[in-house]
Amino acid sequence: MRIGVVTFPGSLDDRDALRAVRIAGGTPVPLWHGDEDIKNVDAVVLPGGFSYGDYLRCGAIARFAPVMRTVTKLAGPPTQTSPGLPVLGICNGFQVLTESHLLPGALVRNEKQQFVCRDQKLRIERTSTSWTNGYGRNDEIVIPLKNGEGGFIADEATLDALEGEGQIVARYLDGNPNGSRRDIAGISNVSGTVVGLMPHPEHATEALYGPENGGTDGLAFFTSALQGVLSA
Amino acid sequence: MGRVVIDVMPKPEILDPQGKAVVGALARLGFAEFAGARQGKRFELEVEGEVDQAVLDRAREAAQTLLSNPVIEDVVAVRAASNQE
Amino acid sequence: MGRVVIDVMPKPEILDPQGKAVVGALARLGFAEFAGARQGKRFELEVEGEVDQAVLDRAREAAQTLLSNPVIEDVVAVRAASNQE
Amino acid sequence: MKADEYEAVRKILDRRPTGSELAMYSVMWSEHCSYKSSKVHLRQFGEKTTDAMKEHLLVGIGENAGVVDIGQGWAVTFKVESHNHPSYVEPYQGAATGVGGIVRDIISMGARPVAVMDPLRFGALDHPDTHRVLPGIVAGIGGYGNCLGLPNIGGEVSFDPCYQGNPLVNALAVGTMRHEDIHLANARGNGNLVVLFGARTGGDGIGGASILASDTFTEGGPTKRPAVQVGDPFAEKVLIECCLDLFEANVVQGIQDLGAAGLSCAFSELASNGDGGMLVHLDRAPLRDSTLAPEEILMSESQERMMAVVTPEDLPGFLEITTRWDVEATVMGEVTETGRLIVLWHGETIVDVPPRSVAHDGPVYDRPYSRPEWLDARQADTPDHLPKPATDDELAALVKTMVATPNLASRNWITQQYDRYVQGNTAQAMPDDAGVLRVDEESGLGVAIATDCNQRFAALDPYTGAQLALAEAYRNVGVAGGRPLAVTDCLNFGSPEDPAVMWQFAEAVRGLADGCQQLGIPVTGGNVSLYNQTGSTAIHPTPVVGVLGVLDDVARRTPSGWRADGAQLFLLGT
Ligand SMILES: Nc1ncnc2c1ncn2[C@@H]1O[C@H](COP(=O)(O)OP(=O)(O)O)[C@@H](O)[C@H]1O
Repeated sequence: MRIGVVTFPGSLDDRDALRAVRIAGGTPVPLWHGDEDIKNVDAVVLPGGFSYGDYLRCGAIARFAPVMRTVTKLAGPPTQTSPGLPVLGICNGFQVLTESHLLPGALVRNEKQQFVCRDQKLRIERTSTSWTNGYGRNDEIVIPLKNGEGGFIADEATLDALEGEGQIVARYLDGNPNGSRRDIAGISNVSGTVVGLMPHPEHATEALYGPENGGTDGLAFFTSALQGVLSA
Repeated sequence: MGRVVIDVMPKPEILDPQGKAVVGALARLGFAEFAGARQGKRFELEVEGEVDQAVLDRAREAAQTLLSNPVIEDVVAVRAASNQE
Repeated sequence: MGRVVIDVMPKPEILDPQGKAVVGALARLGFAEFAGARQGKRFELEVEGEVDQAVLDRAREAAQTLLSNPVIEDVVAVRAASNQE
Repeated sequence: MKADEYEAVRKILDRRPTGSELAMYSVMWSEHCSYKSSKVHLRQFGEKTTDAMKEHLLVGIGENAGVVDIGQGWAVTFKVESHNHPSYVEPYQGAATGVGGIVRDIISMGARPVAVMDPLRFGALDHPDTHRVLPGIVAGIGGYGNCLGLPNIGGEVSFDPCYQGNPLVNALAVGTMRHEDIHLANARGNGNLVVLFGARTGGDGIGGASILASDTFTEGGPTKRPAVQVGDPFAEKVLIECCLDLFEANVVQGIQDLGAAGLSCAFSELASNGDGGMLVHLDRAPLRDSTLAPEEILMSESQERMMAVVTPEDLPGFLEITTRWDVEATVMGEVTETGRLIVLWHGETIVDVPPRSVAHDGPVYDRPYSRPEWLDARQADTPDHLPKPATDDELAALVKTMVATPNLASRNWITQQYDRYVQGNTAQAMPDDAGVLRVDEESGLGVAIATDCNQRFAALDPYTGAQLALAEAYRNVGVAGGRPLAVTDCLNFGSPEDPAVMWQFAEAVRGLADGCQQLGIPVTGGNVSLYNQTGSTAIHPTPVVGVLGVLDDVARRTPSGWRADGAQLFLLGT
């Protein structure tokens, strides 16, 4: 399995995501924001960081990068011939996905108006996605969270629809770090191929370098993608 | 040289954490009369020459594609900057 | 209920990385006619009753103490919101 | 610039200096750039470094940052610098640009920046000034460092009324590279090109050199100049990646960051460290503000800029990389063999000087110093007269009081605003005594770094206080599992014109140099920050010391605190 990781100007966790793919047993493929070619990868990770400085709105400028034209086209709703390219947007990548309208809602400044970095407990609520099929339903994991604009918002109808369709992938436990509506940490599209997640699974793939009590809790996001199947 | 002003505000039905923080801070500083606040963005774009309708149309297009996110924001004004501005 | 609009912009002589990012993105999207851009903030404050001079004075005070950083920003307008806004 | 300094310039040039020359000399001969008050003392760091201590030293004092060999072909560079005054004026931007500046020093050595640390000092926690500066400073360090993707692996926070009106913002950066990637700031090779790249030059940071404010600029009357600088961390992040690609492509002969004194510093240091000659066209510099006069362009401290020396054959490759990163690059001129730094402005010569005289031959002051008389009283004021807790309850109450004091309470409010995970190599950060980073993924080779200083000890006895700071940082690296290899320091003091302060400074340097000699590790670089005082009241002497150590395998690091129930506690030492 070849998993591509896009580097935008201002991406920070791109090398970490490439490393996580390698640790999971996949073939990491660096992708460049300025290329439309995504080198035949089987899945794409949009990594964390501050693409274009995030000066306008997080992810707003990255959305228009040439590589996103291809990603948006291939990741769109499933067709007869294609189930849709699996895409995982982590943190800034999640913001790029909402700005691209591949996922609903938006991410706004943390309620406390401060950047927050901490070890965050989550519950995995949807496992029928390309990125979480390796977890058990309601598994609790601890992975790092670090964001300044991580509050997920959408209007009530959208939030209800997300709940109704089972598109909530992960929720914050033990305290909402950023004011996210309904404690949402991650969501998916209807088919489960596109997932956006605020916390950082790629930073919990090696015991020594992740959260003290979490170790490698994030690894299954990447091994899930290698399964290449959606177990419902 | 002309200047276009574009105002973008969070949609009224969307929670605005920055606005909320502003109200809180205002109250702590003794500005309790301001019971609500919302925080948006103001852009100023420069063009060669005058700001005519064609320029405003283009600016509106830029406002809607790039400068605002229609999911959470409204473009509340696109206009030529007045002289005092 | 009345509404006050406050506009805050980065001082012209101060580097505005946000504006720089906006010009770059506009150019890449084909809006090359906008050769310069600056990004500031727009606040809307709500008050009970009308926006009279006293309210505007208080709003200006709030603008200068809390809503702007006088070292790098200018308060470019403090005014009652018009009806369409 | 003082009258005698002006006379010295006249003598060097054997004529009246031009406005631009005056601008260059005045900024480069400032305390900040020339170390004119501290130089005579700092020499000890070199003099007391034995050959044995240099064993691991690849680049020593005098370059942008020192470089240490950590084995297996890897090298580490690290340095701490101050940004105290700007952070007082505009806390967020001052602190942010402080991080930006030290990170550029690290890049200019050829290294990838891999972490930052931030030793901070504030006034009393309940003082209004602290409320004004602390949140902004912390947000600024976080805002800039987080956006660069540099994990923050430690630092210090300490509160003392002596810092009211003089908060200290010291920023340390660490970078790693292979031995063969080390780059130096010199302009060699007749005909090689001098390339300015990165952000455009604006009017930032010119106010610092006030001499020029009045006479030189009246005609045409330029305009308002910014009172503070605003950082653009995104531009710097792109600059980092761009530089790393340039190093990898091997298209850079020499490189220098632009910091204090801007182009004046970059031109004169590159030239004087190289073959000694350079010819540049100042009007080619891309500007953010077209009204800038040449003097201002020479002095501007605009952030996020670098200067490289490139052979003509390498230029296309160089420009290909800068274009890929969307970084503006301009050939300003070339290296010459004339021994002169010549700056042209639309064809007219506005500077013609021996570069060494600007960069290295600035004034040196051996300022008078003397032990202050009040020190005896301060030293005699021992804690013996304080009541001691007599009962268990009193002891318990005292412990509670102590853990709740600002200087001992949790630093979480601050540290949780910093990303400690980015890059995926942080094995230890807050709240551990030393930050620990993996350098080599294969072998687990890594480094441990700690910064320390107890200014209260230094206020009682600067010689011993500096040594205690060194010893504490050394121990913190040691307990984390690191073998200490090198020292960097940021010497924050009051006015050197006060003989008591100067004495504190002299003693602290002597103490640090002696301590380093005893421990057998060299000072590889650092920074001096003077004039930290309000009126005639100086801050406590604050010699912040950073120690770097190596771990052959970071898996064997030792975190602080106990992990398992039933562990036994031992007290070691005296
Ligand atoms: N306190 C200090 N201890 C050791 N070296 C110092 C100290 N202060 C300055 N230096 C060294 O002196 C040299 C000259 O500093 P320089 O690089 O010109 O300073 P800056 O980086 O602030 O422009 C540098 O190598 C620096 O590391």
